Amino acid sequence: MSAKFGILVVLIYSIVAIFAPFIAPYGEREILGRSFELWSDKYPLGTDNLGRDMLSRMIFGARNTIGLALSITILAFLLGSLTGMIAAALGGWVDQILSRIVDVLMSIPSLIFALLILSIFGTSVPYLIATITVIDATRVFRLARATAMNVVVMDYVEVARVRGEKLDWVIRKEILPNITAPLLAEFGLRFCFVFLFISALSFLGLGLQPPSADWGSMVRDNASLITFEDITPLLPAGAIALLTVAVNFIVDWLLHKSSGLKDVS
Amino acid sequence: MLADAKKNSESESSATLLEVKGLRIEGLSEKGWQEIVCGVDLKLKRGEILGLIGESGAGKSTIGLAAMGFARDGCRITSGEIIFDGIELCTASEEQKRKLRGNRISYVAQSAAAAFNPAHRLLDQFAEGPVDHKIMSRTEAKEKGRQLYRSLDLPDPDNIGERWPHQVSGGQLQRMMVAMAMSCGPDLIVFDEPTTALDVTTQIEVLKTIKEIVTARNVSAIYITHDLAVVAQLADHLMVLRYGNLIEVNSTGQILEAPKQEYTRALLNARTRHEQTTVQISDAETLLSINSVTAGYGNGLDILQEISVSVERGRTVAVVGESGSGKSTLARVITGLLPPRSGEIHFQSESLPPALAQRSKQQLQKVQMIYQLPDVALNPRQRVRDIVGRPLSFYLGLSGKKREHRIIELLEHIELSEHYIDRLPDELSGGEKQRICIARALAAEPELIICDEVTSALDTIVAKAILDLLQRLQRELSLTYLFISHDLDTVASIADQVVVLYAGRIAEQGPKTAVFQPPFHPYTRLLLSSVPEMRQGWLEETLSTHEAKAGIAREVKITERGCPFAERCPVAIPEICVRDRPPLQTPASGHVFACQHAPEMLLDHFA
Amino acid sequence: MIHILKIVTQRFALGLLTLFAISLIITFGVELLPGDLAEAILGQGATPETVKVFRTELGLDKPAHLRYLSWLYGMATGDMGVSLANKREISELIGIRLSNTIFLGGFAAAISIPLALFLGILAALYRNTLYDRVVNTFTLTSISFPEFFVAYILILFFAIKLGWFPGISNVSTNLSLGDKLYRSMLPAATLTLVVVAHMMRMTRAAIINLLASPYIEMVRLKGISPMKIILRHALPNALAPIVNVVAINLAYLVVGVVIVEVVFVYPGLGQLMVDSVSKRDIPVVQACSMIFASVYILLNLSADIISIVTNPRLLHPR
Amino acid sequence: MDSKIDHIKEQLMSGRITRREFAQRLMVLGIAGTSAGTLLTWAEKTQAAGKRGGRLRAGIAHGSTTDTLDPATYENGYMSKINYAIHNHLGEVDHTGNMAPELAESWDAQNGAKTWVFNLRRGVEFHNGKTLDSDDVIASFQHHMGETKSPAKSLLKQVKSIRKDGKYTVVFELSGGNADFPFVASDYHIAIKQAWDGGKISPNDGIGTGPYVLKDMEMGVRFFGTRNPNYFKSDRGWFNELEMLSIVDPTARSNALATGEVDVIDRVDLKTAHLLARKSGIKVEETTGTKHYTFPMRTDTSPFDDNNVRLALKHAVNRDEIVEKVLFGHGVVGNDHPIAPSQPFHAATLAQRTYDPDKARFYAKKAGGIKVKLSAADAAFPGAVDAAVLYKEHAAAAGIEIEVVREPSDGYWSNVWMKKPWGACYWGGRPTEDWMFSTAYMGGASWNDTFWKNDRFDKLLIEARAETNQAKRREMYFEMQKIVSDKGGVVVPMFANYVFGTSDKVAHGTMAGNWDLDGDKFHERWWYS
Repeated sequence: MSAKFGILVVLIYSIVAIFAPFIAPYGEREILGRSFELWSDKYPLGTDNLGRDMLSRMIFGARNTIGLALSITILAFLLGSLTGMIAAALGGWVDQILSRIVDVLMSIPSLIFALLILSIFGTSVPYLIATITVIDATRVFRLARATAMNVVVMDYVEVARVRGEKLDWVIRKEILPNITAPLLAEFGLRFCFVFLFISALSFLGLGLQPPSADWGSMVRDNASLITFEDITPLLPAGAIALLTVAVNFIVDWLLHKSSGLKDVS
Repeated sequence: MLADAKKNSESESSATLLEVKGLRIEGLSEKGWQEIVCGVDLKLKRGEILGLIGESGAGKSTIGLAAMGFARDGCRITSGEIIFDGIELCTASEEQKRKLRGNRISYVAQSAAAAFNPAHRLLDQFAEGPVDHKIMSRTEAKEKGRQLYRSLDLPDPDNIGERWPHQVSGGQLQRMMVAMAMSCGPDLIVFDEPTTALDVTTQIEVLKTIKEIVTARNVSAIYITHDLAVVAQLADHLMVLRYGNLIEVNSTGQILEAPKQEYTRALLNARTRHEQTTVQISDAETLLSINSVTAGYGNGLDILQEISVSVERGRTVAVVGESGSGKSTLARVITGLLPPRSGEIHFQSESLPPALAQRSKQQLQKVQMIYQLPDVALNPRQRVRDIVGRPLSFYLGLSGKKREHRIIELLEHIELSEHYIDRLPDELSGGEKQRICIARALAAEPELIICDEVTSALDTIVAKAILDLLQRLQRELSLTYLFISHDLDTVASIADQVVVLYAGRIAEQGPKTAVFQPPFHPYTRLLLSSVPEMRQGWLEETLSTHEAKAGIAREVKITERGCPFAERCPVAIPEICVRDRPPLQTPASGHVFACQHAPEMLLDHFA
Repeated sequence: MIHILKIVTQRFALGLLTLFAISLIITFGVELLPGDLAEAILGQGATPETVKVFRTELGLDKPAHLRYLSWLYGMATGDMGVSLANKREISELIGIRLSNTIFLGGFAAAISIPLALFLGILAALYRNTLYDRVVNTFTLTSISFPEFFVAYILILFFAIKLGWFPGISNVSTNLSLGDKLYRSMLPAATLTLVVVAHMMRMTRAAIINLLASPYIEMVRLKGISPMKIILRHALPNALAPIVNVVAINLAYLVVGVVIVEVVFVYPGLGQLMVDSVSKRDIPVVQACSMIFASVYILLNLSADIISIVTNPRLLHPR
Repeated sequence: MDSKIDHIKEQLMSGRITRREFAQRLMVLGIAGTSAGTLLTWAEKTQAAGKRGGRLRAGIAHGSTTDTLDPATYENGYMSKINYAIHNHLGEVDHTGNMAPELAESWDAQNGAKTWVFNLRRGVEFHNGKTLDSDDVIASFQHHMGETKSPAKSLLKQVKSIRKDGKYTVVFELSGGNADFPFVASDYHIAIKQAWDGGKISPNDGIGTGPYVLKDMEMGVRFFGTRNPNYFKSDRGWFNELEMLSIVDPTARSNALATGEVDVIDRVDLKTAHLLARKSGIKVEETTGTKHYTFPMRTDTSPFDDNNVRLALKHAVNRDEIVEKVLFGHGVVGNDHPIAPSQPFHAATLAQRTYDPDKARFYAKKAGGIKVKLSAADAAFPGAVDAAVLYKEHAAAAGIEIEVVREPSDGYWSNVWMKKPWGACYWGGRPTEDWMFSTAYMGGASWNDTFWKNDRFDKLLIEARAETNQAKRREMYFEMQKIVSDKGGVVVPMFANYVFGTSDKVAHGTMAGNWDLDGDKFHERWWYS
């Protein structure tokens, strides 16, 4: 049930994200009316501080935010799981070096790390993606390495090694398919942490470039209204929360599906 | 209701303790709920032992657990009655059943290593049941535990309970679990394959304990196993199960002497030793020769010490020994996974580089291996096509139609239809998985196949079929096997040459006929006498022998000097055996054994 | 015991190595940042002359590697140096902030860890029930809101509407413990909401994972009550993964609370570090990052030690 | 006569004379009867409301752990408020924008405003009991001269020498005439501190002559001071205790005020100012001053070296919308020069430039099309990024393409300002026209962020500085404003008000607009009603 709900939500979000220009009543950056207009037929969710249509911003925000979060999460998983598996499969000094590098990166507070990098290189989208990717990849590395360690000791990996298979095969065909479940579970959480990280960065003034709309920055921009009992900031925040819950429902279901059946014997 | 139950138990105290009527249980699989126990009836009187026999998937464990009113996650009891001492367990509340479990009905699991919580001391786990069921105080419970340990001849009974599960050997742990099952003084114990995972020598030790407990304390028991020979030593009645159906019920004697059903006969047959004469090849080429190899892990002890073995083309060399004797280490040395500390390995008179990474593809192709546990030897995410097809494309460069064709051919070799090509390992039975492993090894077109305990995780009937298959393949494809096993029965049926390994050293080595006939090395003798025989009374006889008393219930220990078997040896010469390396003797050509005694002396000893 | 000592020493050495690497990265990272302390402090008011004088005064005219080496020497001899910006002893500067940070982190941990364990255990016990779903959804929702947003919502309800707790927590050293707790209630609650989900999910997962193991089936067949099974049999074995996650979250409570500090005007270490980075006050940044990294390393190390100590296999080898 | 009355009115309001003195002086001037009565009632209202007592708690934006008490490093509003709490200066800007005496009782310009004589007030004591004299003043000035990191150094470059003429007189010799020198000499950096042995001040001692004595301070967190019992202004510094918290986050600031954690906050988040004002017990107030937000272009860089481009861009912005949406109405439109409407020489008759896409298109066409980048960060001014985004949209209507680049707030002043060709900038403004123009518009000035040079302008600037005839001066400044507006490199879309919130228990007189919170002197001037 909850999985169906999750899939439905993700589906709707994807449609909204893909077809944003066709769905949104107004343009992403179009300045239409006065600041903070109330909800009306003309502006279903009112306008933001610059008089842009909130609904349209939300819809385009879906596109930017999901696109950004998805690409960062995917990149982080590529980088993190690959290096994690290499560390587990090769062991020895390769493992030591990779693990120590990750240790170092993880011991630097991530916000500070991002602050440093983004201040040095500027907050263009590629650097934003690269920075968060690296930070996220360290967490993925730990998980991938730990789970891959359990797989590496399996006889079928030994079979492949004794056959004389190269590292690439061992990782791709023997290890990866067997650690997808925990990686997937982490994917769900990481995905939502990316939103949060972007919004935390925009709290420190290092988020996405304006006038592009993204939910994280939208939450930040309107957050102060919440203490005056205005629900505007709840919209983007709620959108993030709903997506997070939905994605995790799906992940939980996938996990349950892949592990649940093994219980029966 | 309660009064009724009480009356029942009084009036029928000598009669039925447990009655199961029309029990049906379903299990959840990918295809939904499916019946795994299809209407089983059973009756158990007080003091009686009932054996439940069948292969895996027969529903034995499910029935055994149902007798406790318990269904595993993903299982459900759909109909039938389970009446334990007048209490209907199917309708009883969870709380009621909880009060019975561990208290009046207890359970002994297959693997004590897995069934003891690694985080608690053994005696605490013993005491937990009686304390939680409010039968006795913690101190009383612990005292009772120590008494039981003492009466079961466990070593250091006063302190062994203070140890952690991992600090106790497998056999002792299994016995302590039997003791734990007795902690509340139950009416019924369910034994779920309690010796299956053990070495033959250890198995005797556990069987002895069970026998003592059950007979001496007049407890009823359900004994679940796939090994008829084992249960024959204990049970009064046997029930043969297959695919959740009852095949045959009868007294043990009747089943052994005059089985009525075909399937029961097959079960009996699988345990009957059949000596097979192998094809004699004259002037056989030496395929593999291992020259005084010494090996070990990290900085630890030498697990293997100066091992020399040679394998001739088309023959089967069996390496025998208990767990810890270094058999699997030998396999790892040959495959290059563990480079030896000293010594050399030649293959077809060519020296094999010690480490895997240094070996060429051709060298790797020539030696293939089949593992003990097909479950972990097959990647659960790969289909049969990929598993079997990979060596074809990797070593032989086959692809497309040719590869597909060859895979089907290999499947035919291992007696599986081509429909199996798209299956995942999870969709295969244990025997089928092992066949796929064989096909994978064959696909590489190797010269030598190392079989590492390939049958010990399988049911007897399935194991026999696998052995038959291996032998057929050897005849048809003139394969060479290095066969590693702890089961002398298996070895006897397949080997040409036998190497008996003890604590990393060769105890005896030679043609099967020479090794399995007197004069015996004392260790060989112990192993042989521990193999259960398909007749009642075997256990008592064996336990009374000299070597069993000395040899069982001990662990394999690697020693720096002397004969490692000395402390278990019934004929050990004090001081000398512990101090000096036993000399190698060759009573006949190709037959070597390491013992202080001369062959003639041993002949006398074991006469 | 010797075994553990060996691991600890080994980890300790690795930790020192990590610290060294971090100090290098941080120094040269900050060095790479455009501008320096002189420009940053003078801000809009910086002219080439004043900046030059300021730099000389600060010693920023010396090459970076020399400054790093002298810092390293000071560190090795236990001298953290003085802040470039206001010449105060860094140890004194950080001391107050660190104790504030640890106080807040400790407070949040004292609420969140027992809460996470409690919720997680219950969720494992009543898995796939309504309770499980509700707790799961709630915690997931709470972590999907940005921290500052959670903070604002808490302020709205508990400070503005109900007036139970102050909206900002300007704790100073001379407050009584009760006052301090009262004033840091909302930031601690915010942090709790942020970290509890992760720990709770891990607790639940680790316990459920173990519930399938044979020894749990064994105790069930011994007729032990479900609650005791989880507390006595599953939990001790699930401790290692749980402790690991707890350690990560504890580290977060110390290291990652910059935003909560900003929102609640809480004088913690994170704020100090962000200020110092933006002002390029390298010695302070160095000292802060050393402390953060040490916290991270020490927490991980203690998690490892707890894993060993709670695992009899490692504690009592055969 | 009127001017004399005004003068003593001011003296009363700025607290230099008491109500009794006020009445006496009225009598001296020969004012009596009804008008005297009216004036006295007025004086009553202005003054008598002052009430001693209480602890004022303020939540102030800015503030950083890296702050120091050294006057040469004051760079943010938090420190400047602390500065005014602890210290005094030679003079202070009053609510009319004029210079009023503070530690200097009076001053005189001689020699074409090249020589300035400051007479110090007698009997003023530092917090540690030492009495102020001319050595202290000289030492305090020298802290910002010569080899120094002080940003005030460039201001004091015009000072050739300082010498004392007795214990209570200090004489400044300037290199050129400057009619506004008292303003310069009262710059907030130049806090008067005690000269210790060796004739130098101890910049970090936290000791001054100001209304509050520093008791406890944690940089970037909290300032705590108690009333200076010997404060020389008997009718100033009403609060017994002063606590100022650094609350950087605007939401946290308004929360603190809303929950009663503080009584005063500065820099109210404009977005929510109207909501905050609605809360009971809270007042949101504003003062109009010299603060303005600009978009300076580097006129030495293509394409901004072309005045057509500059004019096109000046016409391409809808100032009204920016004031409405970025300042939420808390400000007035600018006319592309830095002189505020509240300043005496503001060119009120200069035509206001309006949003005119056609004109913009015309100039853009002349320039051959415009496609530029605009760098902004909220560090430049709050809402700078929004303003830039709005600008972009406005210009788009005139066919001008602006790409908004959000720069990191961190390091904005060192990496973006005066580096990138076009950016956003903040000016707190300067109390005098001369000061403002000399700082940022004179050719070669170190803060000339448009890198603009206009000979006519520079000539007028020098002349006007020494000109003492007010009418002539007005004319000159008028022309300069026109030159900047038509030819300069800066777009000045708005003058921003200082918007702050207080609890309704806090009372005050007419407020000064030179800085936030009553010229940063709220703690000295306000009281609890």
